[in-house]
Amino acid sequence: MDVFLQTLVSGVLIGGIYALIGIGMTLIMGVMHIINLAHGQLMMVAMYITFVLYQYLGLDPYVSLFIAMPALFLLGAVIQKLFLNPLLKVDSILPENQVLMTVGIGMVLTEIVRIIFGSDYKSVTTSYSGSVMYLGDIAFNTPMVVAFGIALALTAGLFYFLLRTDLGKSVRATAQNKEAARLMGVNAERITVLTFGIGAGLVAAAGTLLLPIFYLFPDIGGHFTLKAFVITILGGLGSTVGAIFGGVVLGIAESFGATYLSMDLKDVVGMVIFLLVLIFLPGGLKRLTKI
Amino acid sequence: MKRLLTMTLACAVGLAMLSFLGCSSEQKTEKAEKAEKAVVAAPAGDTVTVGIILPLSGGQAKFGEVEKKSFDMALDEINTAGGINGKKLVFMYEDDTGRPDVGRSAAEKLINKDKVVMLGGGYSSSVTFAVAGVAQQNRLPFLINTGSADKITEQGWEYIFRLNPPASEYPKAVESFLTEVVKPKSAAILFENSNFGTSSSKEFNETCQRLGIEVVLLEGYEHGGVDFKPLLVKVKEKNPDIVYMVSYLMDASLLMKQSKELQIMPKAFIGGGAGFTLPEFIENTGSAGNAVFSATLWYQTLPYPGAKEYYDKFVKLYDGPTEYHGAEAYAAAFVIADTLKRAKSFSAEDIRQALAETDMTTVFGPVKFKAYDTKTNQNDVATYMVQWIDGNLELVWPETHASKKYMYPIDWAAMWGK
Amino acid sequence: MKNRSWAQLIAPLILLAFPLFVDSDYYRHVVIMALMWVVIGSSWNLLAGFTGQVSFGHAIFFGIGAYSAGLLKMHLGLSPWWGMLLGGPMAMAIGFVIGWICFRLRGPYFALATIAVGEIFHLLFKYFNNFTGGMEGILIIQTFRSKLPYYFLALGLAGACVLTIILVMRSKWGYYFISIREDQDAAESMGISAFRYKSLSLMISSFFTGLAGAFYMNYMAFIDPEVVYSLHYISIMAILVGIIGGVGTIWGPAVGAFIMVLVQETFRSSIFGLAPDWVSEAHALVFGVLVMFVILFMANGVVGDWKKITHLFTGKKQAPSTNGSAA
Amino acid sequence: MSFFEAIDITKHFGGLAAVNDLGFEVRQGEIFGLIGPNGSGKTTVFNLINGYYPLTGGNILFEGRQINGLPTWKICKLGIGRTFQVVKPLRRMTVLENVTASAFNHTGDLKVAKAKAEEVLDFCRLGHKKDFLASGLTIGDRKRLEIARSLATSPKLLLLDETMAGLTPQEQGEGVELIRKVRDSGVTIIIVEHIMRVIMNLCDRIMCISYGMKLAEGLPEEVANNQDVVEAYLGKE
Repeated sequence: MDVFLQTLVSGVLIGGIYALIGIGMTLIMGVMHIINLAHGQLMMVAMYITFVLYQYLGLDPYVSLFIAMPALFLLGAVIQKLFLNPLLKVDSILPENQVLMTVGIGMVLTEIVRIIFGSDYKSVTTSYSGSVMYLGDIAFNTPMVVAFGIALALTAGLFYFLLRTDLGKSVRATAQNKEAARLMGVNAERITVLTFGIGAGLVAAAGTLLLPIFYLFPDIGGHFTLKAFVITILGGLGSTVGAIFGGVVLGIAESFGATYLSMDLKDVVGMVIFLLVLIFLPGGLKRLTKI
Repeated sequence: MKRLLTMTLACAVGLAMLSFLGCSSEQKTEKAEKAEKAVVAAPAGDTVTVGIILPLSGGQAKFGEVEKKSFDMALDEINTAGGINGKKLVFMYEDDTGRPDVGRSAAEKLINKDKVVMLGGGYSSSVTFAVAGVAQQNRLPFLINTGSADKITEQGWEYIFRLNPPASEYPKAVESFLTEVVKPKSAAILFENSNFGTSSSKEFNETCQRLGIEVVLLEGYEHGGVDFKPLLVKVKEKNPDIVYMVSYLMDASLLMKQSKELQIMPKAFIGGGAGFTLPEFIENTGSAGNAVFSATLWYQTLPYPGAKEYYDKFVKLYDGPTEYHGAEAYAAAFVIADTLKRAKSFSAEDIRQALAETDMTTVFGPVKFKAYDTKTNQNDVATYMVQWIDGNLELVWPETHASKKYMYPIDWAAMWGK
Repeated sequence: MKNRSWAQLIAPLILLAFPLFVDSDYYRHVVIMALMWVVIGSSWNLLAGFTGQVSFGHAIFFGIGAYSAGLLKMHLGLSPWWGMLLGGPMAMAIGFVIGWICFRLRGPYFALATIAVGEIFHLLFKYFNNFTGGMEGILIIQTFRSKLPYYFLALGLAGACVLTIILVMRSKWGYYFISIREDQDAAESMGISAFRYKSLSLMISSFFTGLAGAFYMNYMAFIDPEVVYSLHYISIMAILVGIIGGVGTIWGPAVGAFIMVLVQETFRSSIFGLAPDWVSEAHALVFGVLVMFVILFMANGVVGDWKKITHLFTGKKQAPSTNGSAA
Repeated sequence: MSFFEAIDITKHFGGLAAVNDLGFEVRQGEIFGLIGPNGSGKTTVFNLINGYYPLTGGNILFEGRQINGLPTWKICKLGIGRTFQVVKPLRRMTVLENVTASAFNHTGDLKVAKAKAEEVLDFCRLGHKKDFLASGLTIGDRKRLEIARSLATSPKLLLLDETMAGLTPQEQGEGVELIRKVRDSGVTIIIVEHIMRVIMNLCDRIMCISYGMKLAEGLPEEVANNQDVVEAYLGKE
């Protein structure tokens, strides 16, 4: 029973981190219908910012959150404005050229970081990195619990933003129909810049929160990009609550896969579920729950 | 139609340029090489170039860097002491980025374009294996100093020599420690799903069967995971006497940290080399890494001539500690120099001959290539066991060489608290 | 018509003559790699550029081809050259199955599905190490020490691949492929089974990619799952080769392959040793920047936007393109 | 055996019935008009005949053979061509290539297909623009291209979806003439159209639907004067 419970707890907690990664992607995919294959690389940049702040200024990662998120917001906005929006005016054979652009952006980000920091592994070990809470025999890693809480808080915040503020409503309008939104006086271009910025800011939070319990190197991004779109598809495009749901489902699925199948097959389990949902459940798991 | 024409023309021009580059480069590279030689050469005016293939970028760059520094340090000493019979020794480094296909291309380039007299280096098992194939086919001697998959020296390749022991022998010292001290009944083996991880874990699994230790869990994992708890929770459930892990640095750290979180308390945690002996391991893990054992091939207090001096000089020069990988590289550099000095000429055959006749002592211990079991041209090396005691890596086994008495049995509960 | 046949003779002739002028094994090696990428890039382009189905999973077929050759050697002790016969059909069969699963999806969802399938193959080939050799990989000793046989084999493969694509694109299939790319619904209403013709396109594409994989096993002599099933170094590279050269053009991927390999090799050797060492670390960066540049300013790649490029130099104003089609 | 027959066809989207128990018959060689207010389900009917949507209920028979459940391309092969209300030119192909692609419907030979395409283009008076890229055509020419492309599949039954919308009166006149010519060449036509002048001019029989249900069917004048039809268009007074 302990094995089962501990696996479940691990899965849910890692799901919180996954959700944070996915929530930014779901916003980007939902509004702009762009699959952002540089998502993990943006997270990597945020992690390096956090790392530098910690290493040279001694800033706690949780404090860095307030620097890394705005910084990535800016980076995301710049990427959207300079590299993605211009593509809307380009007539290309493949409508997917925006996706391919993000591949290029991801490569460039990775290589710039590699030239600056080298490909060494870096890590940040804080006093609370290994701190654990116990409930009976079940261990809860404290930084992961915190990350989970922040994931929930950010989701709630985003939910409020999208539902209650004028700007948020414009974002939703743009997501539903760009042309119509434009006719209603929404500056669609600015909205996409804003959305990509917010998406990047959110994944920055994921990176910063992950750093105390993980490590980083320039190539770390690709792995998490894959996770991000798996989560987004699982949760349903553009659904913020769906991202939490998708993240936790992926976390649990991987954990159980690792415990009851093999640690080797953890990622296979995630990919297979992803493929099944993509093919048989378009719209993601949220269709089942009607959230 | 016209477009097609221009296109093809463009291709043609590009190719023509390339072929021009190619044919002129033959002469050019020679010229350039000479020019290069002229710049770097000692007054004697001649150099001998050896190609060294190491991971200088990518995930294994950490180890590659330690090895490159050690090679550089040795090179400096060799040339200061007169080089190769008056000729200056040059190491030409190529980055394999940790990928076998890149390593192969690098070897091709060193052999065919740069015309090196022999190859050295070889960090990861897959890269080394791929490079060894190229070297053997081109009949150019290759001295491996780290790549440890058993297969490499089991092919009967006469041009491939290995300074370090094969992966299966890394835990030799661990074996005697287990039979004499721990006497475990059960073991869990966790390994990274890489060439080194797979082959070492396979071998250790066989060792356990031979010793009558029940292997309750043998499981690989993908590098780069955040959460090892689903794996560790199984370890905890099976409650083995020892946990043996083959991991690179970061996974090693995470495994120990998360083992502490789950309060897994076997009689001993033993690492299979690689990630468990780096100073970063204890930095990352803190108290979770304390009392962890690891197989190793070298320690600075071993009674080999120059071992301590190498360690101290390295620390002084590069402001950071070194470990067995560095010692392997440093020793390899001296073996290369010794071979080239003894070789009748710099032809591949003469160098191979000289390499085969090597019989010297290095900081890494005695070096002599022989055939034993199914292996050929393999240096037979003694192995050791280290343990992290109070934040320091100490040699604990065999006891005759120990720098400190091993810490066993281990009171995890007291050390970790809850 | 005259111009075309004349131009098409030139390129193969120069490639045929290349090893006569260049006897450096290193430069031959570079061109062999470029030719291999011509095959992979062109195959990808048939599916993505002409049929509109962007695959992020061409490493699957490359890997199947390579392992067909490698496993024959490992389990049956057969020469891996037999893999050149088996690799193509095996990859084609796998391509058919993957198409059957993934062609239910359109556009970017198809792309995502291929990433997932690619990763599943990668991980499973690692996991079943008793059968595949896992991460210990498969190593053979090359049959020939000379580069020449490999050079001409690669040239033959590239030629066969490009020629097949030219012929296909001039036939009914070619018209159907492009129709599907342009508008799948319209194509269906024109009597075109999108599913069937997408599958055909994928099968031709995977066949040649599989052949390239089998060639890789024979030539590079070492494979493991990380090498041949790499998302980054095979699947994405195939895409970038296509994009740089020109998606949806016959010769684009060929040009893209040469550009990619040349950029990689020149930078990896620090521009032939003329530039400082750190330049060698920048090769991936340069390539990434090149990709971004091409997508932004030359959406149809070097070949597709050739006019634009030449006009940039001659200073002519660009005429509106009237020949965007490839057939 | 009737040429074409829709028997009680029904289509639900979610809970909404877009087409409800609709039945009608089309005779060989006639031009059959389908009219109705906006959103009455005309295009949906085409999408059902054409196999783009699966039926919720009912049956569709073509030359005595049940065609519902068949994929779109197979229905086309059997001899039902269609045009789209929102034209779908294959933008990066020339006009000739567009039509050639669909002329491959009954042949595998490029020469035969090309000849057929040229013939159809001349028939549709697009011959002089055959080397234009489809993306560069005017809206009128795009509509012609739609018709040419569907004609090139050699259909026995042609579904024309608002081919006149957005055209100038002159172009409309040419369109009417073209459609007549098509019918005279032996093709049966079902036409959805908003412009009453065109419908009254062209059609042998008309059916009017509203909310997916049949309001009236018969000769053009009968339907035009039907009280329900007038109400549906103008609203009840």
